[in-house]
Amino acid sequence: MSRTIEFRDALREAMSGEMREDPRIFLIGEEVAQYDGAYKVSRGMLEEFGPRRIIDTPISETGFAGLGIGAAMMGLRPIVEFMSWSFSLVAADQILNNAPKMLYMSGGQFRVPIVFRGNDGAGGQLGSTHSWCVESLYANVPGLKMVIPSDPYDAKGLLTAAIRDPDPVFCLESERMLSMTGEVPEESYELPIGQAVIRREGADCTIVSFGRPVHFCMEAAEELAKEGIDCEVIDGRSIKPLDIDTVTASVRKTNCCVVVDQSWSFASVGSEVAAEVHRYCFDDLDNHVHRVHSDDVPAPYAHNLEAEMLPNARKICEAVRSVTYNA
Amino acid sequence: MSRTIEFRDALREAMSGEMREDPRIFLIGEEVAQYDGAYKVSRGMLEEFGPRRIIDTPISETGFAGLGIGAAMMGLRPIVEFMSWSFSLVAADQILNNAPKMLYMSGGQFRVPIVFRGNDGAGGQLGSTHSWCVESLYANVPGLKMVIPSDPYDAKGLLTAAIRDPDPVFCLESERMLSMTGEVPEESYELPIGQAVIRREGADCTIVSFGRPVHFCMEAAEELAKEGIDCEVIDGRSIKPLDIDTVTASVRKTNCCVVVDQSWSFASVGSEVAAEVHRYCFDDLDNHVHRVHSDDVPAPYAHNLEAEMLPNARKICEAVRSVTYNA
Amino acid sequence: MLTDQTTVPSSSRPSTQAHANEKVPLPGPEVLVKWLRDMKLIREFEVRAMQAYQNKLAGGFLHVYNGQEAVAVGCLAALEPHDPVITAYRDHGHALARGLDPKVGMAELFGRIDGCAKGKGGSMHFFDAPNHMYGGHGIVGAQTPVGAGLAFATMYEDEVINSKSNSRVTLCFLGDGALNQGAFHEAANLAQVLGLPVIYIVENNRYAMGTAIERCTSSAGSLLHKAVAYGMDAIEIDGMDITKTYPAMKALVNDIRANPRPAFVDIDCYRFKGHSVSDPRKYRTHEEEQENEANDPIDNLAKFLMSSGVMEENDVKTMSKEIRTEIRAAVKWAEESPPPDLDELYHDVYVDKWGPYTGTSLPKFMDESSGEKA
Amino acid sequence: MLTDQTTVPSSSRPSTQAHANEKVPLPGPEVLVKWLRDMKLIREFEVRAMQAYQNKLAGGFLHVYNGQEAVAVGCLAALEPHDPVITAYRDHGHALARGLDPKVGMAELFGRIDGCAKGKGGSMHFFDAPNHMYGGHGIVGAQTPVGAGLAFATMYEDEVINSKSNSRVTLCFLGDGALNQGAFHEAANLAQVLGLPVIYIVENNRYAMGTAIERCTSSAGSLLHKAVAYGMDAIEIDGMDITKTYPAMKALVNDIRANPRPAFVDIDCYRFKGHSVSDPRKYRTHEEEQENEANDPIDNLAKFLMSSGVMEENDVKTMSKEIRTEIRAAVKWAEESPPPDLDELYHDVYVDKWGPYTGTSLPKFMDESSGEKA
Ligand SMILES: Cc1ncc(C[n+]2csc(CCOP(=O)(O)OP(=O)(O)O)c2C)c(N)n1
Ligand SMILES: Cc1ncc(C[n+]2csc(CCOP(=O)(O)OP(=O)(O)O)c2C)c(N)n1
Ligand SMILES: [Mg+2]
Ligand SMILES: [Mg+2]
Repeated sequence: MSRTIEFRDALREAMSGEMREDPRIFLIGEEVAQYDGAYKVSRGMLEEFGPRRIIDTPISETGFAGLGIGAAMMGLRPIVEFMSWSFSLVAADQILNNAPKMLYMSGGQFRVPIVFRGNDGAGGQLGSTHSWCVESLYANVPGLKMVIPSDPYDAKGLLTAAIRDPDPVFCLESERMLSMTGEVPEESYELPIGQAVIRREGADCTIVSFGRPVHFCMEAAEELAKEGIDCEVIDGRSIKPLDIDTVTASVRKTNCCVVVDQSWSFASVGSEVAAEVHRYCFDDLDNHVHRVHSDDVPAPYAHNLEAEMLPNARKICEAVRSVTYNA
Repeated sequence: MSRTIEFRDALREAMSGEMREDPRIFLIGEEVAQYDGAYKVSRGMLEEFGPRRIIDTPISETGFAGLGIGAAMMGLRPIVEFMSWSFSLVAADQILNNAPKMLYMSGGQFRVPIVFRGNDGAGGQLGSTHSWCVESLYANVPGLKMVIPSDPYDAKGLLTAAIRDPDPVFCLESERMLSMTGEVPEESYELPIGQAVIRREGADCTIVSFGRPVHFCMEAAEELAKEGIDCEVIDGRSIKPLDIDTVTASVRKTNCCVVVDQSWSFASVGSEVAAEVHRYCFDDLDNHVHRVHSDDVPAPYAHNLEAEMLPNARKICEAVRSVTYNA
Repeated sequence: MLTDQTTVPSSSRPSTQAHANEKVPLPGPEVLVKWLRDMKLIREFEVRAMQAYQNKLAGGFLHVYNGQEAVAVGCLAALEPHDPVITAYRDHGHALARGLDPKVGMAELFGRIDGCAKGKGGSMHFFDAPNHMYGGHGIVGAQTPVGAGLAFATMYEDEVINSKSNSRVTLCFLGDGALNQGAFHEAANLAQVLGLPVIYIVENNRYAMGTAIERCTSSAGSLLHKAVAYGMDAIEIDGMDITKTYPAMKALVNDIRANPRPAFVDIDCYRFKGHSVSDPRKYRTHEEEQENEANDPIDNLAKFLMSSGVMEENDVKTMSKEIRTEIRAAVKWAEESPPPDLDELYHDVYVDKWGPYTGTSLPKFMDESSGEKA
Repeated sequence: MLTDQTTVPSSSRPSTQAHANEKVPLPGPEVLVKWLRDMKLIREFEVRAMQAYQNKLAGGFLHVYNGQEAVAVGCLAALEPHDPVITAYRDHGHALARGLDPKVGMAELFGRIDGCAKGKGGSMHFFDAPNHMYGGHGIVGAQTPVGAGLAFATMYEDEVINSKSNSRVTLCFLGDGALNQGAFHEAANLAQVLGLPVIYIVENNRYAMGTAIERCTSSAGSLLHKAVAYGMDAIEIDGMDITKTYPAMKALVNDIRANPRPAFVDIDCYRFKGHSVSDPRKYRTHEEEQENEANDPIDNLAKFLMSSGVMEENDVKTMSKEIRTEIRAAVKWAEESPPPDLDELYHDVYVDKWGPYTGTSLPKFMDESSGEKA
């Protein structure tokens, strides 16, 4: 039985559902317990699971990320919430050096089944320190997996999969989507990590995106349909591992590709997708892969500047028109 | 007048030369003073400049990186040495959030003319925590510049330019090259940041690389010459800004391109170069851009595994043969 | 066997206290009146800012300083104009007390080109070079090593470059919650090892967001132990009564200026409003709030001035009116200031213009003369 | 006015000391003899490791433990077998004292498949799950939050999952230089706030690489203040005389097991060799080294055992011979162990096999049955 709930509720259902099944799972982070979460994602979890499993922390990201890693090495299954991924930089050594490498460094002796989750991307005029898109920064590192849900259904399914996964998984959420509603089954379910989904079928151009910008791609596709350009929109769902096969299969059909990545352009998820599509579809492509990113500048505060910096339907339409121009 | 000196001496000459001219410059880091530098890069500088300008620190990367940033905001010109860039992860917030964004966040009021420098890449069986190639991780971030010298001449010229630059510059050195010798002018000189150099002219295939792997590319080029494949080898010298024009001009001539990047493949400098070459040279390319990276695994300790993981002439030759196969 | 009590009596306080003060007198009446004006101006600025925020004139996060005004005004009054100041994201009070023009601050909140950071910084990132205000920092604790760097630079300029003796003292403010960020501890140790003239002022408003200090910050009875861990001088100061705040800070600043070294201040205060405008404040009782609001630093000084005959009730009223007018004008001025030109996106990324990133070409350095750079 | 002296007498030491010890007796002679054997074995292991390093049998960095053997052996003797242990990169002693077979450790140094981490970790990253040894960590201070996590897990398993009372104590070793990494301070505060049964043992060998502790670690006379800053119990222990090390540690471990909470130990020791094999040690005098070498923890225990009639000089000689033989055998065994198969590169990246990255296709998860994953 499925009903309409918010993105934040879907995240909570994934956590609570798994916690009921598995006593090894706990949630730790700033304000997750008594405050119900800075963004109310963990509302009510303290009452249900108590202070031993829903744990408020000091403002010590290195401390509690590392604590989670140690607990995971002992076989527990921590969910570590970063109020924002923007605050994970102070814990970079723990999340990039320890979590994803412990299994390797120990010759396979110590698994780190941990989930790091929190808000990623522009939250709305939060300025340069608070608007990080960490996907391109962190996805470079082997040993970690990365998922980035774009709606409530995916939020529950991907976070559930992340919690059950034996490896470290980074779950990138978006403050701007937490109140978005959608159909979500009551029972628990998993969406396989590393599998993309086709959001809209189309014959003329493949648009690949991840997380919140997927919605801008859908807008753009509607707009472009009016112009007779029929777009296929792919939601990657996972960034690492990347489901390149779904993308290349689509590009072999459309012969055109635009990748939309909310992070900065240089050495990004977008450049990875572009490079790989060219590799696998070199002879199928009518044009080089076009990319839409945030401008290569720190996030500004001013409303008009931030709006101009971020990817949007207008920019996506322009890119698709350009890539399909002489196709 | 130029003579043959070691890479480490070239780095020191750049620092000492600039420090003699500009009293605002100081060097700070672990073991840089009394110990002469963990790798003897700063040998003798304490005697010449004294303890007020050559400053030993506690093991507090966040602390002294941030100290340097504050000093730079006041108009000083700090050179901050990380014993290894592998240890910069604990300072990620300072070097990625503060240094490159202060100018922007302050609306242009506070410049941060700082240099962060140290060893980058595999040092030889140092294992997964000590073998970071940070270029792909950090180059994603706007506001910083990144240079990566591949010989003593470039080391002095690029570091000199970095010290004189008004923006934050990351200088990536290599422990494995510190003892390499080369011809270096005694007088000071600058190599422009953002300009690549052609190390070897060739007609059949463009090989682009950065830092230490440039030497593997030269080896490979010699090897391939014997097979009648004439390679053009480009040393990027800078990673950010990237001199894509020199690369594309070459590819328009050779119609083939291989990029060799010692960092991991995913969302890397290599994927950026590949994506951009496809963009600008789509109609010139006979084949998709091939990439050579370190394997997508944490750095292992065992000698044979590490050797197999890293880029080398053999892998480069294979890539060039494959990209030029039906050209 | 070991027990908490025997080891660290929970009431224990390092012997620092006693020696804190050279007796510094209060300044003359005109200065005290100015303090009252400054505090009222900060309060009024933020009351209007909150309204503007509700009306969507300002965006992002808005953290107001209500209740802590005596801290910024009292501490900064102890400085010389050229002393550097740096703080966290709850920064309007510090910037204004340091001399920022309210209309320029308001324009920043509205994201306008006339703001102190051209509208690029916002509420959390107030920077003001002319007044030696080094921000406005959004990442908890991240300003503390930077603060050490400011002090390092003052000392380096004076002693190494100009070979005179150190002349400046740096104030680095942080919240009580920031004591739990490693950055602070690295900065404190560095400052002590290098003997830097920086004073770390912990604005102890007893909460980090929704977390009461007892729940997140362990210490043996007194926060001063955090400084003793580094052999750093440390004192406690009352931050709700500026007639106590100023003399204590002034004595400390004088001492540090004369004998350059770091110091630590645990300054007691209370955050009247929520952590940010969106905070429902379920984590504390209404009684607690009322109790503390009864100890309003602005009323405290006003009462003091009236009881000591410096001001009449009417003078205070008039002052309030003037300030209301001034801030209303500031809001109007800010509203009329234009948003930044879109081209501003590509300025200040680097010293030379950078970009734009067009999706079909990499960003490049551009000449200000709008063409690409040679 | 404030002065360092008045504030924090440089000799001051928190009142922790006095109450440290429940009087724990030394164990019987056979245990003492085993300690001597364990310490000698660590010493011999590393002497041979240094030779192997010179002969290029081992690579990377090699940090030896000479002089600090009583710390690992004495502290770990105070544990139960199931108590978790974690340390930094100077880890051979801890791993061996914890029960790692020397030949398996030697194989790790040689980068062979029979090493405790299949040759993937190396000297700095000794892991040994069967003996509850959680590494071997190369980044200074990075093991301290992880250590808090181990203690958290023991408590959580016992109390939350199995609803019995806590049974385990975690030892987290760190160097004196690691006190200057923010990670330690975040971990210490967290451990205290959550009441975790973890003991932070600072192996105070007075140097961080080439930097003497006075030059990089500020503190008011005693490192114990670093713990008092968190209201954490703290004691000093002699790490050069195991007959003093063990009883003090045992008393502390018993106390922590009975009353779960964190504690801090400043354990005095000396690093006989350089920081790593490549260190010329110009930063300290030959006299200082000789003085400390005269206080060799191994000789100290040997003398004690002989003077108390437990061993004859000959027994000690015989023991040394046996150990030399054992380690020589370990070296031979390690040399004969094959290097890891190249396919090992792609195992342990994730729980499922990953890769290889061929340069012409992205890595993928592979079935152990060598085909790609469905
Ligand atoms: C590293 C980091 N983690 C978390 C946050 C989110 N955050 C912003 S303010 C705050 C509470 C800070 O409390 P305190 O230091 O006492 O300052 P106050 O708000 O009381 O002035 C938190 C958790 C942040 N900005 N940076
Ligand atoms: C974050 C970080 N910075 C620097 C280093 C390089 N480094 C390795 S050991 C060491 C000195 C550590 O001294 P101490 O903590 O006292 O341990 P000891 O070597 O004395 O056992 C340094 C600077 C590192 N490994 N990690
Ligand atoms: Mg607070
Ligand atoms: Mg040491």
